[in-house]
Amino acid sequence: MSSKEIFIPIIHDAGAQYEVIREISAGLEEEGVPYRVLQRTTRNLGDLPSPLQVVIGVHDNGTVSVSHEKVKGTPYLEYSWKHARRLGKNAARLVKGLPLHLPERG
Amino acid sequence: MSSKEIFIPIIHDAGAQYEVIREISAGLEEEGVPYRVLQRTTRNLGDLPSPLQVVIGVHDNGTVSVSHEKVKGTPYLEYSWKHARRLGKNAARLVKGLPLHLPERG
Amino acid sequence: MGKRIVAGVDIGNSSTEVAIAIIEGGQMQFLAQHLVKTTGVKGTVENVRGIRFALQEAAGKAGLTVSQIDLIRLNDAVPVIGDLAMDLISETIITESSMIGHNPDSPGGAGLGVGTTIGIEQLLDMDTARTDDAYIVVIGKGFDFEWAAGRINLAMSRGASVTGAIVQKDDGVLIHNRLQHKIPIVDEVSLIEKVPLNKKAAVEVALPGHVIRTLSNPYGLSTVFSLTPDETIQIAPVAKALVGNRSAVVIRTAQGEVVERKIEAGRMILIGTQNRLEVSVNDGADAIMDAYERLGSVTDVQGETGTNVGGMLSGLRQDLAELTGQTPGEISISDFLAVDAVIPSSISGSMAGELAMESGVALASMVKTDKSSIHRVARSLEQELGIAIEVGGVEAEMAIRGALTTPGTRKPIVILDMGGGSTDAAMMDASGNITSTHLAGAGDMVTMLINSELALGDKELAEKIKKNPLGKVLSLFHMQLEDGTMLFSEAPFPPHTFGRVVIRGEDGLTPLPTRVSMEKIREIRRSAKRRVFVTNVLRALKRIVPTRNVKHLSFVVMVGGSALDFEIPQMVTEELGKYGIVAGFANIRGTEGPRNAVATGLVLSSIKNGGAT
Amino acid sequence: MGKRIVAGVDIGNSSTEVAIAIIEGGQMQFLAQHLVKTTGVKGTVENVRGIRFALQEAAGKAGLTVSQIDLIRLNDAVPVIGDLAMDLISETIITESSMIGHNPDSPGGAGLGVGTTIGIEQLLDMDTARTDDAYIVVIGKGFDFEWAAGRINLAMSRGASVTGAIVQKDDGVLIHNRLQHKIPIVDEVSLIEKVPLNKKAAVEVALPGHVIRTLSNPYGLSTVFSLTPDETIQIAPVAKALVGNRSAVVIRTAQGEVVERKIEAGRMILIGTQNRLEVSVNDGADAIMDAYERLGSVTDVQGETGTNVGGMLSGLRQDLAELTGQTPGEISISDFLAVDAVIPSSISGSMAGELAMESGVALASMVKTDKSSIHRVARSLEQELGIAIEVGGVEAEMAIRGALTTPGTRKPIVILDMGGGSTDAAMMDASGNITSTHLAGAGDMVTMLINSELALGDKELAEKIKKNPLGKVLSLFHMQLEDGTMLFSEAPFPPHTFGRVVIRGEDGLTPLPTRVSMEKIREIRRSAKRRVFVTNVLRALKRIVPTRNVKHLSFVVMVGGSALDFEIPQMVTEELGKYGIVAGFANIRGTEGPRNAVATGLVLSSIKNGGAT
Ligand SMILES: Nc1ncnc2c1ncn2[C@@H]1O[C@H](COP(=O)(O)OP(=O)(O)O)[C@@H](O)[C@H]1O
Ligand SMILES: Nc1ncnc2c1ncn2[C@@H]1O[C@H](COP(=O)(O)OP(=O)(O)O)[C@@H](O)[C@H]1O
Ligand SMILES: [Mg+2]
Ligand SMILES: [Mg+2]
Repeated sequence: MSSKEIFIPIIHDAGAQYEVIREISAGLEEEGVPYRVLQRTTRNLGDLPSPLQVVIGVHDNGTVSVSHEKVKGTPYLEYSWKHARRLGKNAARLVKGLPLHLPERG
Repeated sequence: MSSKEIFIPIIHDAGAQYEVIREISAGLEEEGVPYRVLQRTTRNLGDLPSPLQVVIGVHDNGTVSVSHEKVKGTPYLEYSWKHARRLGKNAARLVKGLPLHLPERG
Repeated sequence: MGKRIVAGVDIGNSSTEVAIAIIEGGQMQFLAQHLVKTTGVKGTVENVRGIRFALQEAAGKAGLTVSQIDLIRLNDAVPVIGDLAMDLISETIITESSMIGHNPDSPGGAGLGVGTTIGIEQLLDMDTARTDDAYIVVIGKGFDFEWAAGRINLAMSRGASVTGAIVQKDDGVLIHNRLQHKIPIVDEVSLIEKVPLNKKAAVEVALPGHVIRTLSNPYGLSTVFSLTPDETIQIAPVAKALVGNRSAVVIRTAQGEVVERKIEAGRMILIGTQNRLEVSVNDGADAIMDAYERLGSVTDVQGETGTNVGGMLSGLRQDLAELTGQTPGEISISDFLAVDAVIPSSISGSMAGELAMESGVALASMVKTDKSSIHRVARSLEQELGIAIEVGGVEAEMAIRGALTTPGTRKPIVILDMGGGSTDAAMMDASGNITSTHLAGAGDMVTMLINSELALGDKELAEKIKKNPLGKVLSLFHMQLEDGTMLFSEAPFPPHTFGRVVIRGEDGLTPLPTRVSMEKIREIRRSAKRRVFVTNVLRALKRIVPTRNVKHLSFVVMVGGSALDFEIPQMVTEELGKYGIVAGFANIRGTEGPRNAVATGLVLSSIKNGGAT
Repeated sequence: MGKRIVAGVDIGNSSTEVAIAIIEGGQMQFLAQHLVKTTGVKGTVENVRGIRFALQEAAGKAGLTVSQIDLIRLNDAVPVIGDLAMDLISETIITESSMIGHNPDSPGGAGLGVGTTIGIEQLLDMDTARTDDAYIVVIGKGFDFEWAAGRINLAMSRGASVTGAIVQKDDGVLIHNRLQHKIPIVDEVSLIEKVPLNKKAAVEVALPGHVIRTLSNPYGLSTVFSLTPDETIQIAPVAKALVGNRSAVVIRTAQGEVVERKIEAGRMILIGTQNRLEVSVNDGADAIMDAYERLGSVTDVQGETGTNVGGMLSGLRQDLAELTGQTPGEISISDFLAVDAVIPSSISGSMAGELAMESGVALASMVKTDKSSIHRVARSLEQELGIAIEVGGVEAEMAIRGALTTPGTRKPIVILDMGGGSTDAAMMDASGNITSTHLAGAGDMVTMLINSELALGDKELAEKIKKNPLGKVLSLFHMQLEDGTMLFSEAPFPPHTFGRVVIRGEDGLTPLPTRVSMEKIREIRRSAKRRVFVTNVLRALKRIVPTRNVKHLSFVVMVGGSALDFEIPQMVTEELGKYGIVAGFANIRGTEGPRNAVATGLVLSSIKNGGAT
C-alpha cells in the first residue's frame, strides 16, 4: 500500500465553508495524517470505504463529524464548525491511537 | 456494531479439508476472536471487506493464508495446511496486536 | 444455659464492622457480618448511627431483627488518631525567562538551530545585508501558519538565515511542511509573550522517541553560546532541567538565571524520653527515620519555627486538636512516618507550563487523645437499643483472637492491622501474652502520595487508582491491561477514554487526566504502597518482637481494609519471605478474608469472658 | 621551522583513535580524525594493523597519504585489563512436582477449583457415587478439546464434581467454551507428565489484568488444603513464588517440597596494604562495596575456595592470565566493582518452564599487567611505516589536554573516560598537577547485565539494546516509542516484528525474543547503566579528589565510547548536579563530541614537548 492510498477522506456538502475544510486539513496535517477532500452527500459516512477506516464529514447544518467504519449509526465524534481544527486533529489522533483533545463544549 | 458483525471470514476453496478449517477455527476461538466460514474463490482476499480488516484463506494448493485489507498484493501470512491452528491463532493475534507465533518453517 | 445471640462491633477510624453469632450448648455458630463507614470520629457518640445501621443489616442477613440480639460487645479501641501532611524541600525558579523545555506532541523538524530571537512581523525589516546573523523566529498565536511560513521563506530567499522557530499555537508541523529550508520548530509555547526578543537563543528538536542531547549538556550549551567557564557554571542547572525532553529552547538573557533552590525545609526535633535529636528535613525521609530509630521512641515531635516543617507540624497539631477536641498545646505526637515524595510543581517563570519534579517529604503522625471514650458510645447505644452492651477486651487481643480463626495459624502469632490512618500490630507469644503498637501511616497516606505524585488534585480519584488495576485504551475496540494482555471490546470505547490510561473499577472505566504512561502510574502506585506499608510492617515488627529480630517470628497475619488491597499483602508476603516468615492476609473463620477480625474476636471472647456461659 | 604534519594515536581496549593536524608557524590546525576497532589486545604488536588502517583513513579524509605524516605520537597507555563474571546467590528448587505458576496467554475461565487430580481418560471410571469428591482433570496433548470437554460434561452430568483442569496444549479457552459448568483451566503446561495423579490440587485463574490471590497467600493455601500450622510453614515458599501470576496450580504431594535455597555463595577476601576484610557475597553488592570502601584500596582479592565466588574469581584470574600472557598466580586484582544483578533462571523441577528471578552478583575486576608494552608497538609501527614515532605523555594528561578543548571548560577539571572495560578518571588541579585512577566496570559490564537480566544469551543483541531506544509494534502500521509517541509507517511492519518490542537501530528494526514489556526492558537497560556508571563515577571522584568530597569539584567532562551513549551522560549530569557539579560530555575541539580526546591531546602536546618546534 503506497502512501497515496493511506488517507482520510473529508466529505463535504455543497455549502461547506472553505475555512472549515482548511482548518480540518490543518489539524490532520499537524498530526501527520494525509487526507483527500471530496464533495458528496454526507449521509451514512460510516458505510464509505476508507483506508484508515475513518471518514470526516462537513455538514451543511454547521457541524463536522468523524465516522468510523466499525462504529455503525451515529458518528463517533461530532462538533460545531468552529472546532474544525480540533476535529481534524482528533480524527488523526484516532488513527494514531492517541488521546483526543475534547472541546469543552460541542 | 453488535458482536455478530465482528468476525474474521474464513474463505475456502472447494477442495479444503474439514480438518484444516476446524483447526483454523480452534486457533481463532482459543484467542477469543469470532469467525465465519464461507466457500468462495480464494483469489484477491485482501480486497474483500472484513469487519476486522483480516481475511483467512484456505487454498486448494495446500496453503492457508491471512490477508489484510491494508496490505495489498500478497497475503501477510502464508503457511502450509499443517500449521492451520497456528494460522488461526496468528490471525486472531494480528487483530489483538499480540506477537505472532511463527512456525519454524512455512 | 439457653441459646444466646451475641454481636461483636468493631469501630475503626474508617469502618465499623459487625459479626453476629448464636451460642447454644457451648457451641458457637456465626450467622452474619456487615461493614459500614464509621459515622463521625471514632470514639464519639456519632458512631451510634453507623453501628445501628450495621447491626440492622447483619441481623437482616441472619434472618433476625436487632431486638433479638442478647448481647453486644464493643471493642475498647485505643484512642489514637492520625493525620497527614506533605511539603517540598526543593524548588525550581527561573528569574528572567530563559528556558522552555517541554514535549509538545507535534514539534516541527529536527536538529539544532542557534540565532537571535526576532518577532515574525519584524523578519523582513531587519538588515538582510548582515547575512552572518542567524535568527530564531518567534510566532505568536495571531499569525496564520501559511503566512508565517511564507514570511520565513521570503526572508530566507532574501539571504537571511533563519535557524529555528518558537510557535505559540500547535502549528509546528504545518509551518515546517511549508518551508523551503527545514528548521527545528518548538510549538505550543503558551506563554510566548514572555520570550524576550533580540536575544541569542537555541532551539533543539529530537527525532520521535529520542531526547535532545545538546541543550541538556552543559558543554553543549557552552558550545552553542560560546560561554566562558564561569558562565557555563551559571547555566548548568538549565541543562539539568532539560534532561529527558524531546524539544527545548534556551534563551540567553543577560540577567537570565535559573535557580534550583533548596528550600530551607527546616529541622525536625524528635523528643524522646531521655534525650532529643534534631534532623534536617532536607536530608530526606531515610535520614529522618534513621534518627527516629536511633532515638527509639518519641514523646513528641516539633518543627523548627518559621520553616516549612515548622508550618507542616503546626498544621498537623491544629488538625488533630480539632479532631480530638483538645487544644493544640495538649497534642503530643506519639509516632510518625516520613517518606520521600516526588511533588510535581510548576516551575515559576516557565513559558510553556513546564512541571519540575521537585522532591519533598510526606509525614504521617499520630497522637493519643483522652477525649474519646468508648464508654460514652456504649451508654448511648444501650439507651437507644435497649440491649445489654459490654465493652470487650483490648482491641489488640480481640484482633488476634479473630485472626487465629484463619486456617493454618497458631500462637505465637503477629497480626498487622492495616487500616486507613494507622498500621497496628500485635503479637501473642506462646504463653498468650500480648504486646501491641500503633504506627502512623497506612492506606490514606498511600492515597495522598498517589494524589500528589500524579498531580491529580482529586483524592477520590487517587483512592480509586490505589484500589484497581489500570488499562490503556489503544483503539476503538482494544485495551491493553497492566500485564500486557489485550482486552477486546464489542462496543467502541467512548471518546473520553480513547488513547487514555483508565482505571478498571467495578463501575466501569475512569479515564485519567494525565499524560503519564500506564507503567509510570503503576510504578507510582506500587512504590507508594511499598514506601508506606513495607516500611511500617518492618517498623511494627521491630517494636513488638522482644528481641527486635524479626527472623524469630513465624506467623504474620494481615487484617484490615488495606489487607484487601490487590497488591499490598503480596508485597508484605514477599518482603517477609526474605526473613523466612510466613506472611499472608487473614482468612477469618476460613471465609471472611482479612475483614471482621476484631468483631469476630469480640464474639468469640464472649464465651471465655463469661458473657454467654 | 617549516610546516609539519602530526598524528596522535590513542590505542584503547576497544577502539583505536587517530587525529591529524598541520603545524605551521606555531599555529596548529586539525585536519581529520578516525576511529577503528582495536586489533588484538591493547599494548601488543597486533595493534599495528588497526593503527595503520586508522591512519590511512584519517590521512585520506585530510587529502594526504600516510607517508606525508612527519610524526606519530602514541599514548603511553596504562597497562590495565579488565574482565567480567556473574553468579547466583539464590536458587529455587522444587523437589517433587508440586507447583505450576505460569502465565499462559489464554487460560480458560476464572476462579478457584480444588480437587483430586485425575487423568481425563479415567474420569468416567471413577466411583461417581462418592459425589463429595471433587476432581481436577489432567488433559495431556493426546486428547482433542471437543472430546475432553465432552468427557467432562458427561462426568458432571453423572454427578461428578469437576472443579478445574490442567491442560498441556493451548486449549484452555476451547475446552472452557464447551463446558456446561464453567471451571478454571490452566493450559500450556508443557511438562504435564510430571503432574502427579490422585493428589489434592488447586487451580486458580484470575480475570485478565488481575493476579491470583488465594494460591499466592500462605493462608489461602492453608484454607484450600486444610493445612496445619506446620504444614503452612512448609508450603509458604510456594505462595511467595506464585505472587504476581495470573494463573497457577498447586498440587500437594506428601513428599512435595519447594525449597528456596540460599546458595552458599562464599566469602570474598579483600586484601589491602595493611589489613584484609572478609565479606559474604550473600550480603549483596552494597555490603561488598562498603567493605571495599572501608578498606580503602586493594592489592588483591580472593574468593573462598570451593564456593561460587571462589570459582568466579579463579575463572577471572584464568581469563586475565590468558589475556596478558601471565600465569594465574602472577595476577593480582587492583580494583573491582560488584553490582547486584537479577538472574532469571529456570526453576529446577518446574512443570511449565517457569523462570525464577534469582538474585546474583556481577563482578568486574581489573589487573595491572607488565607484559604489554607500548614501546614494542611503537618500534613495530616505526619499522612498518618508516615515520618517526614518539611515545607521548601519560594517557591521563593527554586526555585532559584533549578534554580542555571543550568550550566552557578550564582547570581545575576532572575527566571521566568511560570506555568498554574500565572507567578512568583524572583530575588536573589549578596548578596543573594530575592525579588519575582506573576503575573496573564500564560499557561491557552494562552489556553483560542487560544480556543476563533479559535472559537473552546474545551479547550482540544486548549491546544493541544498550545503544538504541526501543519501540513496540502495535499494529501493521503503528509503533509506540519509548516516550509514548506513535510512529506511523507506510509499509506494513513484517510479521516477525508484529506485536513485539523492537530495537530501533540504524539498520532498521530488530525484534526482541522476549515477552518482557518495553517499559521493563527500558528499566533494566537504564538501571544497568546506573548501577555501573553512576556508581563508578562517584567512586572515581572520591579517589581523585584529594579532600574526597566531591562537592569541591566544578568541571567534570565525560569522554570515551560510553559518553556517546544516549542516556549515560544525562544520568551522570543529573547525579552530579545534586552536588552542584557541572558535568556533561565533552565536545572535543568544539566539534568532535566525546570522542578523540586522547588523540587530540597527543597532537596538542607535540608543540610544548618540542616535537614540532
Ligand atoms: N478493596 C480495597 N483495596 C485496597 N484498599 C482498601 C480496600 N478497601 C478498603 N481499603 C483501604 O482500607 C483503609 C481503611 O481500612 P479499615 O480497616 O476499614 O480502617 P480502620 O481500621 O481505620 O477502620 C482505607 O485506606 C481504604 O482505602
Ligand atoms: N553510540 C554508543 N552508545 C553507547 N555506547 C557506546 C557507543 N559507542 C560505543 N559505545 C560503548 O563504548 C565502549 C567502548 O568505549 P571506548 O572508549 O571505545 O573504549 P576504550 O577506551 O576501552 O577503547 C563499549 O562498551 C561500547 O559499547
Ligand atoms: Mg505541533
Ligand atoms: Mg490458551
